[in-house]
Amino acid sequence: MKRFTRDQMAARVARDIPEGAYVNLGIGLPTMVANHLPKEREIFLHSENGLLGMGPAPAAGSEDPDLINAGKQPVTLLTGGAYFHHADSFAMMRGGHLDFCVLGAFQVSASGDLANWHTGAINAIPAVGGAMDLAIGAKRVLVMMDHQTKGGESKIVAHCTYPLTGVKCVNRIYTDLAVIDVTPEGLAVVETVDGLAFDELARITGVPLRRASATAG
Amino acid sequence: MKRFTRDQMAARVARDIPEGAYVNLGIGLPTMVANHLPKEREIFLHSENGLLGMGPAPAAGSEDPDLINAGKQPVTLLTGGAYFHHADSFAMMRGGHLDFCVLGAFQVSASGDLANWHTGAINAIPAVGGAMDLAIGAKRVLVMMDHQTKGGESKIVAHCTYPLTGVKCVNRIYTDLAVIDVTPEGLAVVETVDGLAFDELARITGVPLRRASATAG
Amino acid sequence: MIDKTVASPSAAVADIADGATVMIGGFGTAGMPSELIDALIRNGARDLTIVNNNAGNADVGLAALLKAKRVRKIICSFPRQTDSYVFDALYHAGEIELELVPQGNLAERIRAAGAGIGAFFTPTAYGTPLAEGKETRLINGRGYVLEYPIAADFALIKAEKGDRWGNLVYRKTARNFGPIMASAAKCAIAQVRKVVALGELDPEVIVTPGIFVQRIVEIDVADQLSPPQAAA
Amino acid sequence: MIDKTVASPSAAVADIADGATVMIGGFGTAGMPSELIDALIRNGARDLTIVNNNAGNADVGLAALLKAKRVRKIICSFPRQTDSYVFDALYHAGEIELELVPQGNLAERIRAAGAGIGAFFTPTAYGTPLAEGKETRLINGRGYVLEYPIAADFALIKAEKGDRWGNLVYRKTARNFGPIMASAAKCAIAQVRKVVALGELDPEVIVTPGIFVQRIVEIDVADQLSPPQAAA
Repeated sequence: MKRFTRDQMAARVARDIPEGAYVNLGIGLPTMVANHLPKEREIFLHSENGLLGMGPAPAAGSEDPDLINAGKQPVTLLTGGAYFHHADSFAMMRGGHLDFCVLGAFQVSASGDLANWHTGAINAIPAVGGAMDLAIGAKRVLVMMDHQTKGGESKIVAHCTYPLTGVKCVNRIYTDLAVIDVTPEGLAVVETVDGLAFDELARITGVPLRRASATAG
Repeated sequence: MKRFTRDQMAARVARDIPEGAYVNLGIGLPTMVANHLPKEREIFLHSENGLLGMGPAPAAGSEDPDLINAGKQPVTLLTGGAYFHHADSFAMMRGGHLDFCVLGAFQVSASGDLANWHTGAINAIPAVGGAMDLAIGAKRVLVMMDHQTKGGESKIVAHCTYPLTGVKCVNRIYTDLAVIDVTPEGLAVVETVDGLAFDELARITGVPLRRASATAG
Repeated sequence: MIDKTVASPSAAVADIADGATVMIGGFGTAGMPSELIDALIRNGARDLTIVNNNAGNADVGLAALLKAKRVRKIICSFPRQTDSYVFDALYHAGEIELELVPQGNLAERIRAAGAGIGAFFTPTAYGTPLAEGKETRLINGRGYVLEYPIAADFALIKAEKGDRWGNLVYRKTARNFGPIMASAAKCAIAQVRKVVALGELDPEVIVTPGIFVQRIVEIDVADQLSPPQAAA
Repeated sequence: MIDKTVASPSAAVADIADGATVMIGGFGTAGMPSELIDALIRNGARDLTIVNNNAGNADVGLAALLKAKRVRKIICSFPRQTDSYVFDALYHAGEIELELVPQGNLAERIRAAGAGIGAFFTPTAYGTPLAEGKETRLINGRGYVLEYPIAADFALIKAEKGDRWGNLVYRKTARNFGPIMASAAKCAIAQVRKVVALGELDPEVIVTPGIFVQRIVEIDVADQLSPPQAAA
């Protein structure tokens, strides 16, 4: 079994994003999805600090400190993009106007609860940013994460043990082992990495899984 | 006793509006206040349909159907004015950013309750517009009205019999007989029309009045 | 390539079905999407709930829609005007339902729908007949009324210019309800005086970003410049 | 004649007193009113409550204000950054109070203060630790948390251009919290790159109308163009 690389995971997410979609890509791994969106597809990237129609990073030397993304990295604006203030920007998210948010995670539960903002460590300084707004901020919330912790524990869990970011908000999970839908009937495996049998995935994951019906993808 | 004319009432209100004030003038009698604001004073007129820095009516023939006031009359915009949408416009009012609203009224109660949107007639089609927003929409709410109905009844009352527009919202009342403050200690007469004694005003008004202290004006 | 422009008002409103809730922009005639309303009348949908500041003037636009008996209910702030005789007659005959909402609460409830707010406490109308039966609360000693969002299936609005992504700018006080109604409808349809090339609208100046607009239709300039009075 | 321009940052912040609640615009360094913050440090006010998205970077701006022990409490969404060591140390030493608010709730609570909303139900943070102890409600089957406005005595913001009436336009994503913070403060102070003559800002394009701005101060362009990194 050869795990999906991060680029493969990002490319797999990109495949699910159709032309015309309004999309927010979270900080970290989800940001890589932008590199895999086909150039011929017009897709609208939203950044919660106040822009729609976000373009790629600027050429070295032409960074503008007033044009940054939610990760505070310099970006560009596509022709046809727009700027707006924070209340309007989060209204777009909270109001359900985005088609997709793509987020990283520490844990996702079988019912779609998301934990991605706090490890629960006692001494950690809590910081949430837009994580909770993103978790409820799109018609479909997609999560990208390693299937297991470095210690080999499944990050897909019956109940999150880390502090929650949102309740029943995740629609699909992309890991280095599989693509899994969160459905009212539980977790449904859409696809797995080559060489990984369904039963083995179920054993690794440790929560009930079923095969998605052919039409579910 | 000679009653204040409408122009005199409007001029009297205008005297109370200092330079730099943000002001909404309601439909009808209050609109006349604009004619009496000294030209050398910069005062910002707000119209709740979405403009700040409203200017006078345009010259005949240069009306613009896209540039109207809350009474749907053509107006102009002063240099330095701005346009905005309805939610932002009413946020200005509700958020307490206006210094003054000037409103007409059917009745004002001794505690500052305002009735100006509905006569209570059973068959009347109710219509409220921005009346209730204006009633709570400024740091100071000024009312301009005849002191009495055509039938000779006081429009300043112990308790409003008409349906309320707002509760304890009026700060000062300008009538054709007097200028009266609504204070926590009751109604205080600031001035009366020449030839009208305080006791006579009190008799006409029919609710307890007191003389304002010299510093109250 | 994403192109939200639609060939005609009729095509733009073709899927508005019986029973739909439709927001209609405009304050008086400023910002009223007359050509879209006319197309909605031709479309024939019935049993509509309409959200507008007013309830129509004379026999045109929204009043014509009412006159054609297409509207079950209207949510507005100021139905009674000197020339609102179509609405007046329907109301007195009990043939239309009216939900009267203070203008600022109307705007904020529409904004709340677009912004995903579940409900909000507003001071407007507290202690008045328009708050009767509603939940109230004292917050820091001031009275507030709990109001819920108003969402719609469709919004018909009028803007000055737009592009194929649906970005819009407005003209003067014709802006009024356009931006918030666009945000509160599942499908916002904007009629514009001019569709411009992508990039012609300055990103600092766009009032309604395209995310809030699903369809855009250019109306012949000559039509739009005819004074509203003439149409009446 | 109304002229809201003020000669210097120091003059603009001179009356910010001990115990004040001060909103500070900016998201990272974009839109951060650095010269106003520096003036506030010189001003010497203590026991401040600060509202900002973050909690300062390196040793400059907001971090310098924290380091000078002027801040009792900070309300923000994301204090922990790679270079937030000043805040981190104060927090671990128990020398600063933190109210952590999800970013969109922070924005909406500030907007609510400016718009006179008494409280609102938001879906963000429902069911999470940040909703603990707060009133919640199911509305149409969805969970919401009741959140209250955040108002301030002063707002320090940065805009691109302004005029003597206080009208403002911003630049790109430096707009971020500026417009809503201006609306939520009793006294909003804007530093701008350029004060322009009245009328130079197109009325269709003004983002913050002057009603929300009490003072405006032009900062020498050369200062503002120096890259924030250099200051760190």
